[in-house]
Amino acid sequence: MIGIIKGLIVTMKHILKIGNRKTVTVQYPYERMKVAPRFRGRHAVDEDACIGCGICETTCPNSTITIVKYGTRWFPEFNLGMCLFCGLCVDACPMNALKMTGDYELADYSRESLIYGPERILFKKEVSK
Amino acid sequence: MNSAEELKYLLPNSVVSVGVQTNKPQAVIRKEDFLKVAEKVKELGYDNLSVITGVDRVDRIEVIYNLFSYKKKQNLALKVVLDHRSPEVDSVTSIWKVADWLERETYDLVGVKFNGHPDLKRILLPEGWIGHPLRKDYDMNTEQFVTIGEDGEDIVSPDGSNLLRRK
Amino acid sequence: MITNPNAYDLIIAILNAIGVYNIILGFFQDQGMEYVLRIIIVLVEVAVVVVFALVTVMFLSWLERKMFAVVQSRYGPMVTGPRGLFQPIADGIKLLGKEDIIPAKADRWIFTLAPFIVFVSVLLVFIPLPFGESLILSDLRVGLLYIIAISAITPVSILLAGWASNNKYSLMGAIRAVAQDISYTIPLAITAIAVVVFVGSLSTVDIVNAQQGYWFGFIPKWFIFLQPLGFILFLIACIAEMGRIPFDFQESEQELVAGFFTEYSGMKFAMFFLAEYAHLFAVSGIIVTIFLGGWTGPAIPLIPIQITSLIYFMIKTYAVIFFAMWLRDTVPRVRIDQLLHLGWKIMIPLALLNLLFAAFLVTFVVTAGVR
Amino acid sequence: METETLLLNMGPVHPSTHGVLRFKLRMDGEIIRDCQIVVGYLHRGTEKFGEMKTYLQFIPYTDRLDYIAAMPNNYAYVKAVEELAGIEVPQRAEYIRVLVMELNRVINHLVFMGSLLLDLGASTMIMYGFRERENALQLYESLCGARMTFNYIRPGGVREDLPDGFIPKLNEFIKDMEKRIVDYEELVNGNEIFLMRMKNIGVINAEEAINYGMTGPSMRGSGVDHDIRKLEPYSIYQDLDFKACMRREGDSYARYLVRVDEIRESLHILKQIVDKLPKGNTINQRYGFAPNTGAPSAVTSYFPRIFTPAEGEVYSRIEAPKGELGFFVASDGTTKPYRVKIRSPSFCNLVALPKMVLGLKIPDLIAAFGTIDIVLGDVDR
Repeated sequence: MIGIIKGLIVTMKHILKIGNRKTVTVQYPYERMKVAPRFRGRHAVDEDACIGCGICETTCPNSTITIVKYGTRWFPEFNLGMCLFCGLCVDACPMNALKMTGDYELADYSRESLIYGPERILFKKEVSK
Repeated sequence: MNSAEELKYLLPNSVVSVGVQTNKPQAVIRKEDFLKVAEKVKELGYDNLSVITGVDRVDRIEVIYNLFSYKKKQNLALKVVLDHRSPEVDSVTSIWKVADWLERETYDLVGVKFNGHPDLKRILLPEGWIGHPLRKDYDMNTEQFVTIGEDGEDIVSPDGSNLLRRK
Repeated sequence: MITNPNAYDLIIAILNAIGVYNIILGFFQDQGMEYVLRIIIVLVEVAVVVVFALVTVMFLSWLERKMFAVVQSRYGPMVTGPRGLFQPIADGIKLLGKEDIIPAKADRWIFTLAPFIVFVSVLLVFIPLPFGESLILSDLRVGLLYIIAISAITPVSILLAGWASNNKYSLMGAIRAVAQDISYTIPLAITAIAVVVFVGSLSTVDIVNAQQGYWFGFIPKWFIFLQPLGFILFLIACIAEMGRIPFDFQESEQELVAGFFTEYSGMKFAMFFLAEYAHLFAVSGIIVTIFLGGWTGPAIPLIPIQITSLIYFMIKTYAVIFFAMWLRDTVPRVRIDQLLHLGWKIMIPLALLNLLFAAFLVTFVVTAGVR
Repeated sequence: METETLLLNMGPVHPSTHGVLRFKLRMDGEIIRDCQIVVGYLHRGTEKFGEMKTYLQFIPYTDRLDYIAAMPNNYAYVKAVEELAGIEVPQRAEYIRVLVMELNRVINHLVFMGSLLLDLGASTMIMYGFRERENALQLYESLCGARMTFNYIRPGGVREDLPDGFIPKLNEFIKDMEKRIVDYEELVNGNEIFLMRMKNIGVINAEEAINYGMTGPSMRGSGVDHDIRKLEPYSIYQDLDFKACMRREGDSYARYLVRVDEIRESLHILKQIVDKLPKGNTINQRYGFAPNTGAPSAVTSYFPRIFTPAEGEVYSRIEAPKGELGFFVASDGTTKPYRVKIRSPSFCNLVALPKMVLGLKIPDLIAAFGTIDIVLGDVDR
């Protein structure tokens, strides 16, 4: 009986929010948590730095990356449906052109739309003067 | 004298050779004497069977038993070399109970037959799976489909014709 | 014999006060159909109770989720309506839209019938429940006996549901529910009898009336003070009767998937759901009536007693419901055999002892004081 | 009286089998007469992947074995590779590794407590466990960018150094956890219903526990005082002060208490690491760049693409939160392992379950099963 009463007191403390027992969840999607700077989400490729060497392609454990022609140059294309988000491609990139953004809402309606071609992942680094 | 050499000293006829498995002593055992050696090893105090690994070396199949003694705090690895066409070795289920599942797993994935195992059937893959995946000659390109039969047991078929079939 | 006023009398009194009763009565008397008026009034009462029960059920399901959320440092439903208050309605609409599946090997008739029997049997408990001064559908002279008898229907319908589903989990849930109910109705009845010994009547209104007034001017004459052991036993038996954690064997999600309603979906599932919360309210009301003074409380001037008594009753009932939910948030489930052990070997002897104690009190101590 | 037994199929889809596990039970009323466990519904062929991927590429796959506590999986594999190739690891990297692994032990045991209580019908504890777990996961997120599948430990060190503000946040977490454990104990440990459900349920004695291959906290609940961190100290465990938590009873309650104690021990270890954390490289110079500065996603590890350890075999094991986690790696001198064998604690601990539950009831099966603490990803691989 005493044990149950002790437990009841603990839950009552939470009902009354005594001590550090506040509500911790957030109202997603109205509220969002801040992701860490190192978060491994969707990939992004620095348009100027990427040389299309294909090292990321060979490093990828799950055949996520293929090198495709975009305009006049070659860039990686990511099939995020197969991606492990392991970050090995980022480690391997010799030009530091590849990075992973904090974009994590990647759900989509078809497998085809999970293939992120260069048009969706390229970015230009802002040059600070 | 490490534990493998001690075993060699005790059973000179059954232990083929003594070596190391990186940093653990290892003894290669004649497969005919394996059960006898296992019993002796248990007597010596190796009460924990960590893992049974089957390795397909193309021309032969090696089964490696990693043992540990909680009493002596010593490691010992036993290795048996088996024929590639019909790999058979005595089961050690009667000595270490955990061998039950470990042997079933080795049977399932590598195809080693353990004589005297009480219930030697596939464990991770469904009954009726064709081939043993961790063999080097396993055909990775053949697709196999698994469906659930009337009695709840798995049915494996090489084509997908019985998928999503309803009565 | 003088019967206590009930809701029928109240409606007539209200109509009289407005001054329309005689006109209406005259109209019906001219036609020679006085009984039609009686039927209409009764139907109005029934409609009010059914609507009340449904609204209560919705509110309770919201409250339960919200309680759960608060205890677990969450928000709970927030989107539908103010603080998620309309969530139960959204859930109801969703359940209405679900496919109504009847398993191929189920017993179709019994499978369909069972949820309705459960719901009706729970609603029937509302009949002798005094919500306030003269706010009672019918003051049965055997009210308490009637409540215990009616609540014995629920396990039967659960057994029907479990058996008709033709599912092993459902069957096990149903068998557990019956075993549990049989073993807990006995201490429930015996502790209730202990109160009846004091009152000398089975009528719920008489029980409430007996609890009016104060000892020494400040302790209300509630039976909880005369019968503390009886109250605890009754409370435990009631929670078991309701089938809530720690005694929710009929469902016991982690063991039997969903117990007797594993196979139910759509509106039939909703019926079980409704019945569960209506039962929670009804049983809490009974606890309040028997042990916590029912609708009694200090009178407030200028406000009619019917309204104050209703408010007191609701406050007390929701306090009991709050306790049941609070307990659910805290404790794990007992094992079925441990529960039966508790019921037969501990609670029944204690209940009998409590009855003996009550009889002793009535005979030698408070004969004059309470009656 | 002669009664007919009932074949009850529990799972693969059932609320309390922690995933897709199947029990084939032969029941006499509510009493279990025979229990067969069917596994393999989540088999993904991880060992085959090991043969097909390079040494580096296989690390992300190890994350997916025991996804509740992935860091020890990472480490166990990397340790095997390091032993095989004889790679030196800088001290700071070792400290960081032990830090993340002990943090993961706390997480694992929090999830264990939560899911065990949920199995017993008390649904509040899991939310409390997940609330604290969230703080730890955010630490991981800031450390390596992922919350569960870390891919953080590399042969020769770790992927990145600790980010700014990691240690203060960790200290906060440790302080918070120490207070929260008191809450948990008050909520759960003394609860009479909980005791009724746990005591003398699923008893297994020390000798049987060893013979059935149980390891980790499940074994230590049976009075075996063996912890691989003590028996064969790896990494920096010989420098740390901790004890192997042990209980003698061998029942479900003992197994539960061992884990609660282990949370405390792990917090104790974490505090020591925070005090002792040395400065220096986080990766062996041969396998990494000098740290980049500035950019948040600066990469500090660069593993050579042509990595060929000498021919050989190694079996290396560590004390994962669930028990002995071992990797057998055989190399044939190419860039890919010749054979990877995973000795997963969940798989081996599960062997003893039928032995524990014979003659008990379904609720006891749930309770005993909950205290063995398995993850199906780890069982089926």
